[in-house]
Amino acid sequence: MKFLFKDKLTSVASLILLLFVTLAIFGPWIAPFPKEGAGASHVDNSYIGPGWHHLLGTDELGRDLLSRIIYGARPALFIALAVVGFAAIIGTLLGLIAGYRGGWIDNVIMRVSELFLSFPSLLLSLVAVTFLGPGLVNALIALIISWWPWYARLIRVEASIVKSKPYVEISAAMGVPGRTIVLRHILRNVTTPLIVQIAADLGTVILAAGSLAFIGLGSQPPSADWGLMVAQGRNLIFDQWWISTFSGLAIFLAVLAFNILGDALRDHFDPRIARQ
Amino acid sequence: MKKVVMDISHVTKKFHIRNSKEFFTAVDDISIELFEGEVLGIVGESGSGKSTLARCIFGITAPTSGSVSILGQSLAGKRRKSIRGLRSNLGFVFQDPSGSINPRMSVFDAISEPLKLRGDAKGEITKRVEFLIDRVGLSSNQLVRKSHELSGGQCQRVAIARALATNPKIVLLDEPTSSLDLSVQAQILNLLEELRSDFKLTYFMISHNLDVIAHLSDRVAVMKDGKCVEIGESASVLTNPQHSFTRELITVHSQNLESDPILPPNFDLDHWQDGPLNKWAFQNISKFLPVQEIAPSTNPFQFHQQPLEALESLSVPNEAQRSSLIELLENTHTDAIVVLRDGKLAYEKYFHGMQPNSLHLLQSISKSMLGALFGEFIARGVIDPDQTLGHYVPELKTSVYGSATIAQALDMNVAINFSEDYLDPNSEMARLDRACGWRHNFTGEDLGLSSFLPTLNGNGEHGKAFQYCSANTDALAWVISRVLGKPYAELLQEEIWKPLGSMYSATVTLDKDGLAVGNGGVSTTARDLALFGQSLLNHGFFNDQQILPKAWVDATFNGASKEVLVPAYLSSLHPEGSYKNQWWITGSEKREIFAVGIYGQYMWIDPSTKTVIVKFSSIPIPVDPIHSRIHMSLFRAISAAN
Amino acid sequence: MTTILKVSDLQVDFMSGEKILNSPLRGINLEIEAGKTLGLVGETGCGKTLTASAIMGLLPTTASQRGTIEFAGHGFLEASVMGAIRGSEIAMIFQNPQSAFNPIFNIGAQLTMVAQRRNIERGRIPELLIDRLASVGMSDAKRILASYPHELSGGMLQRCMIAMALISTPKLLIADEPTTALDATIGHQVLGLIRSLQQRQGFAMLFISHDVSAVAKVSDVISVVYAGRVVESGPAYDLMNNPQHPYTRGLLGAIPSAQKRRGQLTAIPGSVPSSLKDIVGCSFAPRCALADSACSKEPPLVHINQQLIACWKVGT
Amino acid sequence: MKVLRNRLSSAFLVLLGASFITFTLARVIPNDPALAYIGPKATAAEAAKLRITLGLDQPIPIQYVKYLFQTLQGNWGYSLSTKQSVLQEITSRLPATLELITFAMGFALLLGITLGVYAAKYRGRFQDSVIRILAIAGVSMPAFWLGLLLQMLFAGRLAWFPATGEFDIELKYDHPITKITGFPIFDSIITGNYHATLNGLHHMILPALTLSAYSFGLLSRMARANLLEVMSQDHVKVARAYGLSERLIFFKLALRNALPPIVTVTGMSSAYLITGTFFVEQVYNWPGIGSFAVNSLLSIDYPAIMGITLLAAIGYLLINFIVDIIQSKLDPRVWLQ
Repeated sequence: MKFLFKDKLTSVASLILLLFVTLAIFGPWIAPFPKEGAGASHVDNSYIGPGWHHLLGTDELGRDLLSRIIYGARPALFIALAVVGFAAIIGTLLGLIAGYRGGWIDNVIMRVSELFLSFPSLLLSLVAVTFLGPGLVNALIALIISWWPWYARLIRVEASIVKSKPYVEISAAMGVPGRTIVLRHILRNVTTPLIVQIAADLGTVILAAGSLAFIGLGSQPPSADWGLMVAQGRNLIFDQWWISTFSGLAIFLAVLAFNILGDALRDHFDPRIARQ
Repeated sequence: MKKVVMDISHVTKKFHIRNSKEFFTAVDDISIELFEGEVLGIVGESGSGKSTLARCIFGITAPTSGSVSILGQSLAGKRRKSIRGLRSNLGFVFQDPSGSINPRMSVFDAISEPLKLRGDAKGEITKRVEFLIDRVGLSSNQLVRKSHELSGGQCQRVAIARALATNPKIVLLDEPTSSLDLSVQAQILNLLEELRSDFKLTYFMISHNLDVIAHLSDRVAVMKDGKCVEIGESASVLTNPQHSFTRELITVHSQNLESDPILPPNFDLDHWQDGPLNKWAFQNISKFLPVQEIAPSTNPFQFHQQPLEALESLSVPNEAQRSSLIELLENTHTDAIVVLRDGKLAYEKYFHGMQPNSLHLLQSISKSMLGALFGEFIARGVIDPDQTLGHYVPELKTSVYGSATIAQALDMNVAINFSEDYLDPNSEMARLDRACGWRHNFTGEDLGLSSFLPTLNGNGEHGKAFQYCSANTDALAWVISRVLGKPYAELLQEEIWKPLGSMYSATVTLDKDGLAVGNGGVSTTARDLALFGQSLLNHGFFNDQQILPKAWVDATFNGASKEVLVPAYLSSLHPEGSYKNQWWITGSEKREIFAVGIYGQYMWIDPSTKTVIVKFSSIPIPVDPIHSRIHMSLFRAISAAN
Repeated sequence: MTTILKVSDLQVDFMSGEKILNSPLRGINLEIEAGKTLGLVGETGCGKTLTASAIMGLLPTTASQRGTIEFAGHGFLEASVMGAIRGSEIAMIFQNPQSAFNPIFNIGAQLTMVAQRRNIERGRIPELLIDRLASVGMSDAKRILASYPHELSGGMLQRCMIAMALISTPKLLIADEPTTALDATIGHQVLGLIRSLQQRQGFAMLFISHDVSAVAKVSDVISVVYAGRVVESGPAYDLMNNPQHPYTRGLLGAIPSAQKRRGQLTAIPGSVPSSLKDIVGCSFAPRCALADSACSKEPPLVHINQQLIACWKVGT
Repeated sequence: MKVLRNRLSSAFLVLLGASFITFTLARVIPNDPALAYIGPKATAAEAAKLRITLGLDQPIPIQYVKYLFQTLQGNWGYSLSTKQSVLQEITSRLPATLELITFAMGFALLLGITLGVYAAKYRGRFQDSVIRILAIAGVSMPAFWLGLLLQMLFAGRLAWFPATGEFDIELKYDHPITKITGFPIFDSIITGNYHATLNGLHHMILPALTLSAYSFGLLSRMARANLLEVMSQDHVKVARAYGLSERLIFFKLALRNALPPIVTVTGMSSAYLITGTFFVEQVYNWPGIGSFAVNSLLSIDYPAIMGITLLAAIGYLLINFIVDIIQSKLDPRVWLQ
C-alpha cells in the first residue's frame, strides 16, 4: 500500500481521507459541541464569526459550525460507500452475466444500461428522488439507480477481455462448469479495474449527494449534511460567508482526496501513463 | 494398423461477418485421422484456419458442421458434465505463456485445476502436482509463485504440466513455442519430445514455423484458406511437396533469395569438384547448376531396420595395418554410407551435415542408371543395340558415333580420341565438362553437348578394346531421349525411379540447351540409390514388379566377353574384371558388380551375401589407386561380415 | 571497400541520477562496408534494437553512452551532427508496419512530410514518391498514396516503409526485424526486395533479427550479440557452418529442422540474465559448458582467421 | 451514409427509451400520480375526478401511448406552479440556458485543451503538476460551492462582476434588445447593440466560469493523458527516426491523433453542463431552465419535470450525435467501420 504515499500530492490526499474516516467514525466524541452538532439550536449566539471559541464560527441557529461539519462527515461517507457499494455489486453481477453469457442476455443488459447512460446521470437521480420524496435514504436509492449502469458496462467490457484469454478457454475446454469459471477466473481478474473505478467514484458520489442536498432533496434539517449547510448559508454569503464556505470546503476536500487516490490507484495498476 | 485416437470428419466452421449477411468459412470440410503416439503437425500461414480447426476439434468452439470423435466417442452435443470424462483425455498448451495461466492463481492451483475437476482427493492432487512440476523441469518451490514472477519458458512448462495432469491421450499444442526465444524454444521442444515418449502421448501441433513442424512431427497437414491442401509423412511432404502452396511454403523457407543464393565465399565454378569445396558442392548441386527434378514414388518403399552388429566392431585391412570401420570411413572423406543385407537396412551413417533426405552427386554412378534404362528399351525392341548412335541422332553421323554401335558404346568399346584426364584443362574430358556447364567456357567458346559431341572422332576398330569415355554416356543419353521424345530425367523417373518406390526426389543436371548430363549429373539420396542396387540383386524384380529385364541383369552380372582387351588399371585390381552395360564387373567367384564415380562415389553389389553398399564421399582428388584398393577391401569386409 | 559505419566498444547505461539502473549494452563492435549487409542476431533482451537507437541517436534521455560511432563522411557522430543525417543518410525500417504509420494521415501525406524534411522542393515530390513506390514493386502508386494505413496489408505497408527509407537514397539502412511480423511467404519477398534494392543502390545495411535463418538469407557478415556484447562475428557462411563461440554454437544447435529430428536439439540451459548491471567476466559463463576459472575475466574480441570471437576457450 | 442512418435510428430508439423512463418515473413510482398531479392538499373527490380526465385508470401501456401522442403534438401538459403550458415555459427560458452552456463549453474547451496540451508538452515539469492539480480540483469542485465563492469574492468583495441576473435591470429601458433569434446576447451582437452585449457578457463571466469548472478538469486531464499515450506509440518513434521536428510531431502528428478521444469526452462532459445549470442558475438566479427545473422539482410539478427530463435527454443526444459526426471527420478509421 506504499503507493498511498508515493508523492506529496497522494500523501496529502491520504491524510485527508484518514481524517475524513476518523471524523465519520468518532465524530460525536471529537466534536467540541456534540449537542449542537446533532442539531440542537442555540439561538442567542448565531452568526458568530470564526474565532477562538467557535473555530469556524456558528450558523444561523447559533450551532458551532465545526461540530456540524464533523457530524456531517458520517452521512457523507455513508452515502458514498453505500451508493458505490450497491452500484458496484449490481453492476458487477449484471456485467459478469452479460460478459460471460453473451448472446441475447448480453444485449438486453447492455441496451438497458446504455439507456440509463443516455441521460445525464445526476438528472436521473434528481427526478427519482423528487418522486421518492426527499431524505438521505431516498437520495441514496436515486443515486444507485443512475450509477449501476457505469459498473455494468465496465465489468462487461473487462469480462469479455478476460473471457478471451487462453486460461479461460482452457478451463472451459476442460469442462469446468460456467459458474466456477466466472467466479474463479473472470471475477478475480476484473477486480483491478473495479477497484480503480470505485476509488474514483467515491468522490463523484459525494459531489452528487452534496448537490442533491444543496437543492434540498437530500437529508432534511436539522440533520448535519454538508450540501444542506451550504444551501442554508447561501443567502448570507456576503456577510456570514463562513457557513457556506467551510461546509462546501469539506465536500471539496473529501472529493478531491478520493479523486487523487483514484489516480494513484490507476497509475499503480496501469503504470504506463496517468490516464483519466 | 495404428489405433485411431481421434477421427475428424468433415469439420466446417463458418463465422457470421458482423453487419452483413455473408459468412466467412474459416474451416472448410476437413477430415483427418489422428493415430496413437504420432505427432501431427498443422502448418499454415496466419488466417489459414489452423487455430479455428484446433478449437473445433478440442471442443473449445462448436463446429458449424461435421463431427469429432475421441477414442470412438463423439465430442459434439454432449452435456458439459458427461463429456468431462472424455475431455480428461485432452490436454491443451497455447501460444502466449503468460496468458495461459490465470495471473491471480498460484502455479499449484493452476496445475491442480483439472485434477480438482476430476474430483481427486487432496493428498492425491498434491502428490501428482509435485510429480508433474518436477517432471517438466521446475523446482517445487515455484509452486507458490504467480505467472508474472515466471519467465516465458517457465510459464510454458507450467502449462505443459497442467496439460498432462489428467494423463491425457492427446495434447493440443497451439503454437507452443512461437513467442519463445530460440534457446528456450529448444528446451521446450526437447521437453515435449521426452514427455511424448515417456507418457505415450499423441500431439496435435499447430505452428506457422516450418522448422518446428519439420523437427517434431511424424505427419504434416498443410492448411490454406481453411482447406487442408496436403497431408502426408513429414519427410515426403517437406522434401517433395505435391501441392503448389506447400512447395512455395517450403522453397520460401529453405531456399535462399532468388537474387543470389548463399554460396560459400570462395565458390568458383572451375574448382567446385575438388576438395574442400566439393564437401559443400556435391550436396548443393541445385544451388549453382541448372537441374531437372526426378519425382519419387507416391507410395515409398518402407525400409525395415535390421542393424548388423558385426559392422560396429568390424576391422578392415587398410594397406599395411587394420583400422575400424569408423576410422576408415572418416579417412576416406565419407559423406554417407548405406548397407543393405537381404533387403534390410543393416548400417547407415552420415557425415558433413548430410541427412537421410540430403541429395548427393553420383558422378559416374549415373552411368549405371543409363545402362539399366537402355536394358529396358532394348528388351522392348524400341532400340536396336547394333545400330549406330548416328542412326538415331543424325547430328552424330559425322562423328565417331556415326560408326560405333549402341552396344559398343554401352560397353565402352568405342575407339575414340578422348583423354579422360580430369586434371588437364585441355583434355577432351575438360572440354566435355565445359560442354555440360560444369566449368566456365573459355572466352569466345559457347559449348553445349549438342555442339561438342559431333566434334569427337576416332580411328581404329570398335569393339576390340575397352576405353572408358564419359562422352559415350552423354551421347547415349541424347540418343534415348531423342528416340523416346522425352527428357532423360522423365525417362529415369517413369521407368526406374517411381517403380523402385523411391522416397525422395532426385535431380539430373542439364547443359545450357537443356540436354541431360547422363555421364555423371544425377544426384540422389543414399537410401534411394541402395534401392536401385537391391533391384539388380533381385534380378530386376523389386517392389513386387519386374522393373528391369531379368536377361539384361544377368548379362550384366556375366560381364563382357574375354576377347575385349582390358586396361592395366582394371586388371591389376580385378584380374577377371570387365565392363558391361555401363557397369563394372569384378569377375571374382562372388560375381560382385559395382558402379564408381570420381571423388569416391561407390555402389557395390555382392550377390553371394545379398549385400548392397552405397558410399558417397568428397575425396579431395578425383581418382587415386590407393583409395580404390582401400574401398575394395572395405566393401569385401562389409559383405563378408555377419 | 569503404567502411560506412564503424561502432567501437559502444556501451550504454540507464541512469537515475548517478545510480546505474541497468547497463543493457556492454560492448558492441560492428563494421559495415558499402553494399554489404551485417546481420545482427541475438535473442530478446540482448540489446539489438538499443544498438540501432544508439546509432540513430534516439536513446532515451536517461541513457549515458560510451564508445564511438563513426559514419562515413562525418567522422565521430554526436547529437549535433545527427539532426542532418538521421532520416537522410541513415534510414531505418521497423518491425511492425501496422503501427509504424500514423493512423490519421494517409500514406501520401506521411511520405510527403519526410520528403519535405529532406527539402525536396514541393513540385517534384509527387513524382518522386510514385517512383519510389514503383521501385518497391507498388504499381498502383496513386491508390496507395491516397489510402490510410489500416486499409493496407502488412506486406504493402512494409514496402511503403522501405520506399520512405529510400526517399533520400541513404548510405546506411537499418532494418529492425522487418519480416518478423509478416507471413513467411511475404517476408521472403520483402527480404528479396531489400536485397535487390541494395544490389542496385549499393547502400550498407544493418539487419537486426532474432530469426537466424532470415539473417543468414540476407547477410554477408553476421554478428552474434549476447547480453549486450558482440560475442562472435564473421562471414555468414563460416559462422553458419562452423560457429566457434559456445553461445553461437548453442544458438545454431537450437534451430529445429527436418535434419535435427526429435530430441537432437542442443538446448542451452538456463536463460538470459535479466539485469546486466553487475556482470563480472564473460556474461555467458554461467550457461557455458566450457566455462572455467579463466572466464572470470571479460574475454576481448580476438581475430581468428576471418572471424572475431570473444571467448577464452576458443582458438587458443 | 449507412453509418449516419443507423446512428440516427439508434438515437431515435434511445429517445423513445428516455421518454419511457420519464413516464415510468412520473406515473409508476409515486403511489398516486393524481395526487402528485394536483398536489397533496386536494380532496379525494377532486383527485378521483382528475384521475378519470387524465385517463390514469387505463392500463399503463395505453397511458404511455397517449402520453407519447400528446408530447409529439406539443402538449407537454401544464405546469402546476405557473399554470402555463410546459412547452411554453421551456421555450421561453431555453435561450438563457443555451447561451450559458455555450459560453461554459467554450471556456472548458479553450482552457481545458490548451492547458492539457501544455501540461503534456512539459510532462513531469513544474507546469505539468500545477495544471494537473488545477484539473483535478476542477473535477472535485461542487459547482454550487464554487458559484458562491466567486459570487462572494468577485461580486461581493471586489465587485468586478454583477452577482446575479442575466442583464442589468435598467438595460430593458435604455438599451432594449430587439428579439430576432430569441438569444439575447446573440441578438444584441447582430443588431449592433454593443452596450447590451457588453452588459450581457459582464453578467455571463462568473456563471459560465462556474459551470465550466468540471468540464475544464475533465478535458484537460483527457487531453494530457491522450497526448502522452500517442507520444509513446511506434509511429512517433518512426517520425523521429526520419528527422521530423519535435514541434511537427507534437502539434501535428500527435495532437491530430489525440483529438478524437478528446471530442468524445466533450460529448460526455456536456451531461455535467446540463445538470450543472440547475445549481449555477440557482446561485446566480439566472432566468434559465435550470432554475425553473429546480423549482418544479421542489414543488413536484410533475408535467414540468417530465418536460425538462425529455428536453435534457434530447439535448444530450443531440450533442453526442454532433460529436459522432465530428469524430468521424477527424478519424478515418471510425467513418469506414
